[in-house]
Amino acid sequence: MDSIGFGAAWLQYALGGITVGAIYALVAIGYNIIYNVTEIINFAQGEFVMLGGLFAVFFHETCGFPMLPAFLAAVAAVALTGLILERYVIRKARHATVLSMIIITIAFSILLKGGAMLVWGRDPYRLPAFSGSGSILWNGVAIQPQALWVLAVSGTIVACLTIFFQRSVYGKAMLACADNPAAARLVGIPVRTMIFLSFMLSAAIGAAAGVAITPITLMEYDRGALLGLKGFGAAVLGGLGQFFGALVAGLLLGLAESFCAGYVSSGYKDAVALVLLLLALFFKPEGLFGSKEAAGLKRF
Amino acid sequence: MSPRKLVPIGVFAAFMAAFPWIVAPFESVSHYTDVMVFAGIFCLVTIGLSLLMGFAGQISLAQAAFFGIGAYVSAILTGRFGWNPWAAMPAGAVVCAAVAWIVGVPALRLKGHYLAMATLGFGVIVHIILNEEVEWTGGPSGMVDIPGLSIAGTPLLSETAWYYLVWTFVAAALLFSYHVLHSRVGRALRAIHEEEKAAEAMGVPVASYKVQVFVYSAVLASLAGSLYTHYVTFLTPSSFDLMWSIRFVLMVVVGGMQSLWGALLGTVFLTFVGNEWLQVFADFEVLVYGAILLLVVLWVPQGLVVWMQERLRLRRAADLSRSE
Amino acid sequence: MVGRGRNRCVGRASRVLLWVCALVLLTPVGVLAGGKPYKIGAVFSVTGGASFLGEPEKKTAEMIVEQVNARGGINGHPVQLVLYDDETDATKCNLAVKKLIKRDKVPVIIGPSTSGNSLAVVSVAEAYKVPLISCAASYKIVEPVASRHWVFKVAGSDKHVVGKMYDYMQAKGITKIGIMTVSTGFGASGREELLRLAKDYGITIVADERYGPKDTDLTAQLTKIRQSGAQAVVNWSVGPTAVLAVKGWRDLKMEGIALFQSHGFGSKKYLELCGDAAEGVLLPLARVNVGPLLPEDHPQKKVIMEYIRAYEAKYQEPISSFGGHAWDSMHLALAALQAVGPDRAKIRDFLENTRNFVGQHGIFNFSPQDHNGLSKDDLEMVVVKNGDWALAE
Amino acid sequence: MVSFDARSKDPILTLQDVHMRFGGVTALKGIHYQVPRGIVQSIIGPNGAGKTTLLNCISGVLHPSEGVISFLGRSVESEPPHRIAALGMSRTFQHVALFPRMSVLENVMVGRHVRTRSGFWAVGLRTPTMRREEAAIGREAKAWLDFVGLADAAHLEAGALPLGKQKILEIARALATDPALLLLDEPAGGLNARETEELGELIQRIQARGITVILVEHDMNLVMSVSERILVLYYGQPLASGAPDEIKEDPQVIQAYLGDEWAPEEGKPIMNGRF
Repeated sequence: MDSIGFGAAWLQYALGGITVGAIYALVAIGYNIIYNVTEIINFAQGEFVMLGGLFAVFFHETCGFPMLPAFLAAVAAVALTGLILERYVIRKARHATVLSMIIITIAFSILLKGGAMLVWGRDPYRLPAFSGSGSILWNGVAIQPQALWVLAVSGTIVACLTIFFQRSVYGKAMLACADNPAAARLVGIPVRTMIFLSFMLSAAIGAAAGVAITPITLMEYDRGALLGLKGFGAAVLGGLGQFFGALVAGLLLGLAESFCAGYVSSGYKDAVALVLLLLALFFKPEGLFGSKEAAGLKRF
Repeated sequence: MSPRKLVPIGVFAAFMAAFPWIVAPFESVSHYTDVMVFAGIFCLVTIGLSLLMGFAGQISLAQAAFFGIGAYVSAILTGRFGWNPWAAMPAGAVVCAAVAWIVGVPALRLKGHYLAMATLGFGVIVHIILNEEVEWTGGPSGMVDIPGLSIAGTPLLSETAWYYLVWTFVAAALLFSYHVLHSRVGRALRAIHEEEKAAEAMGVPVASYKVQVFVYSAVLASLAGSLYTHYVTFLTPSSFDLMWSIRFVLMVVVGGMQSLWGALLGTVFLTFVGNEWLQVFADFEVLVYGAILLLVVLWVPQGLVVWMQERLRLRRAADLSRSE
Repeated sequence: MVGRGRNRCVGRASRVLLWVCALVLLTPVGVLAGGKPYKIGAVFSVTGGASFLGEPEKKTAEMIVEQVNARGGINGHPVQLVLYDDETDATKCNLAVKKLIKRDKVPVIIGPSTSGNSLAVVSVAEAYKVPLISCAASYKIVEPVASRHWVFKVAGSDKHVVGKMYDYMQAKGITKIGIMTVSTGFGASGREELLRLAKDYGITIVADERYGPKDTDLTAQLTKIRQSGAQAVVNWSVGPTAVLAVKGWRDLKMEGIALFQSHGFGSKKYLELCGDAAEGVLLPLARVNVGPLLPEDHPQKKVIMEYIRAYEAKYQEPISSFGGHAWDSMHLALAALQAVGPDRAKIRDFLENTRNFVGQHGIFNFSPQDHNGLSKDDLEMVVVKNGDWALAE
Repeated sequence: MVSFDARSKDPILTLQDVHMRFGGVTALKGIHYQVPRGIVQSIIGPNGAGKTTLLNCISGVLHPSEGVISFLGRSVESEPPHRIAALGMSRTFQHVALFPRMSVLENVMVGRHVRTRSGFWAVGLRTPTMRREEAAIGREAKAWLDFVGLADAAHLEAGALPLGKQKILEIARALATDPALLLLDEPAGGLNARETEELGELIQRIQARGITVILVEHDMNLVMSVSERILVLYYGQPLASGAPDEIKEDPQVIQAYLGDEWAPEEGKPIMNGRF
């Protein structure tokens, strides 16, 4: 038996951690987009990821689309769900308090889960990896090409979003809506469409994450909740509203889980990630990259 | 309390006292007493949560964790160390109070989403510990043969006996909470919810009051846990996971956060919806459950009971104006 | 294999319609055949975490009731199945069983699907003196027999599965193994037996890893086992994590270390999801999964083949071993009803004295000391060969 | 009433070298000031002079970056607001901070909180001492409502009151804490002339009960009519302080308020009324 040297194990844990971390980062980014424009935490974000995976399975397996069209069709379908959420639910509850907004998004996530269970049933589904299954052996460490795809997808999304929100007019307009919707309206920003766009964008990114991870993790109707929880943890750890923060915090969370599973106890890996999060909340509530003043000013 | 208010409460209390006898003869609803025992246990949790969330305005997604700590402490003390259940119950409450205080002090400095996340994180950690510490809690395969409860020697077996025991606890908690709300402490809690800055300036030690009401809700949840343990005599960590914390919050929100009766009726309503009335939908059950919650929170944000109270007040005002 | 998957999603919607009209069909049939219907109570985890157990169990139970009623019911009485979904939640299960006992007044109850829920309702069955036939595996469901007078179970105990696995390992000279178990009732009771019985077979456990039912990545656990110098790895889980374990084992190039799965992996759907990654995976399975491979004269062959034909004709999907538990418990209940009628105490006594009852998961020999009636001989060591089960030598 | 010697000579409030910095901005630059007991001390100055920031530092809402604030002889610059309130200081807020969904009476009853003691258990079990205390709270609160003339609105929701009455209610709530020192943050903001006049009378009646008042205000008529001393703040620094007449004539104050070209020639009275 080729018993691989200790070094490789460390690397293997790191690789596993980065793959999982990239998934959490993508979900966290979804939270940040909506939070940036509306200060709402959309607890149904995990469900967008699940729907992305399942729609991709539907388009690829049942309708026979090749991989890329299935990916785009899934992203479009889930973006439509985001649109429905904003148009018929969030817009109705504009004056809701923070608490009832949390409840509304939780209720909507239960609705999505029930619907997915009806359409796709309760079994797990799988997508073929984007570039062939199996793994490459690189000095004793097995790398799944699909993991690289997940990293690539999250990396490009963070880059595009950072540019979009910092460079483009549309992006700045969206940010303006969060800080002061009234002032944004005064200068002619169609706040409603901005919010509308943010939900569609966040849903689309959630879907992209869902499609990218399904070949690795399989996807089933109730997989969204845990992903949503970890993604929200990463978003808070990285500083609500910070894209770069979300990416780094997601990777940190994934690595922490993987190393804890490897060296401490695999049963407690989720607990370690959450303890990390609680420490961040108690001692640095504005997150690793957030600014204290900005966090303080946000309306709660 | 003004007599005008006492009449409906008296009628409600009489109905609740006679409930097992009213239900027994009718074949199709005779098992409602069983459901009411669980509803009563959940009411203990949601009364505490109503004070914390509805009146003091602090969200908590950790109530199922305190419910679980109370249950497991009681189970371990009675099952493994042979304590008398009536001694284990307060012990569980003390443990929960201590844990709530340790978590509450740092967590309640936070607000809104951050507080929700902190309590959510704590709840999930407790669930993981219950799952992993197999030699103490029996882990995921659960803990078996926990002794039942007996009063003055006679073991409580029948559902009716449990119904009265549980709902006596609920009545006591309701009375205690009602008194707290209609006192300087209750006013301080409501002041914290409405304008924290002003409450602090008026001399209300906001931080310590938030923690006190958080500990109070944890103690009630612990008592509920102890009752649940001795009623079901079997525990599995999955009964105390995040989904149950969310259900408790939904019960308070759907019933109505601005009144204790809201928490009570919201709990009974959702317990029956969840366990009874939705069975007929089978596969569609989860979908319908989500739809009901969404409609209630969207169209009746203040909650069903508060909405009914407003209807009553409006109608009474309309009668008054007509009669003048 | 992909073709199979293609029509499954579109088939889903039509199946929901089918199921609805089946329900409609069911009720009037009961009335037509005259005589007071014999009721059978059932509680399965059709939704929630253990839906992969409850869904096939529910379909099998409903199919059997249809078959029996089509043949005129039992002694002229139509059979009515009163089925509740406990959503894999102990509180809901407790309530559902009490409803079956008090409102529906059923003489016998089959299910629940999971060990946790079964243990939650053992005290109820004992208190109300109603015979209950659980479809779950934990030995605690039927032990100690003194306080399990009214409770039986049709799933093989984990000690049988572990016994069969360790026999095979001993024969192959494997002495050091790593185990990885899911943190659910199923995984925990498997882990307990693996740890307890290891020394009897001269096996040392060099790694003991755990993970959650919804985890997305098991490379850390597998890598740790690979480092521990284990000659074989045992993965004890059911659901998606069983598939992830196989994929991880293949991706980490661990073919040199044999991969054993629990009977939880015994469903064609999982084989399909693994694709060719599962080649060479070993697991002990009840004979229901390997019906076609059994010799013609095998006592269980007939009932297994009949079950497979009926199930695949009705639902157009492969059977799962968990559905087999429902088959066994339903037929035991029907046999009891036929023999002694709907009297709870008589049914209990009948079940306790049932001998060589030929079922999907083995030949049951109940006794006052053994309310499970199975042994490790009711299992076959199976290996995955080009996408299907094959008997391991 | 808080037991303290209303006539003792040492000042009720002393500020020593108080600085307040927000990141780069220095809102208060080294303020030294003493407020004698029993007077109405006004603080005026153009917008952004640091009036509200100073008030927030005194009342504990903000902790000054440097310097010492001593109240009734104890240093309070690092004390939380609720403890300062217990020592006998109370305040109102620039933008009315009432409890909108609580009744007018309940708002004032919250003011009594700091002077009562029954804890969680006592109120839950409704012990006799708690019931007596609760009755006293009711009486005291009604008394203060009478004092400010809002007795008839006792059972209305505070949020439903017009702005003028809300400002008065906030003062009543502050008085209910039996303060030795009352801080009023622009109480006349949004009031019409008649309401401002009534406010002036109310402040004088408060002073008559031996309560020291610090008034932050823009309405010069009100300031000039009720204050015994005025402190003028300009960009975080004290510009001038003294009796109302001295301040009225002080060229630096006029220049600060009206800019250079408006500096008055000798002997011509400056334009009075609102700036």
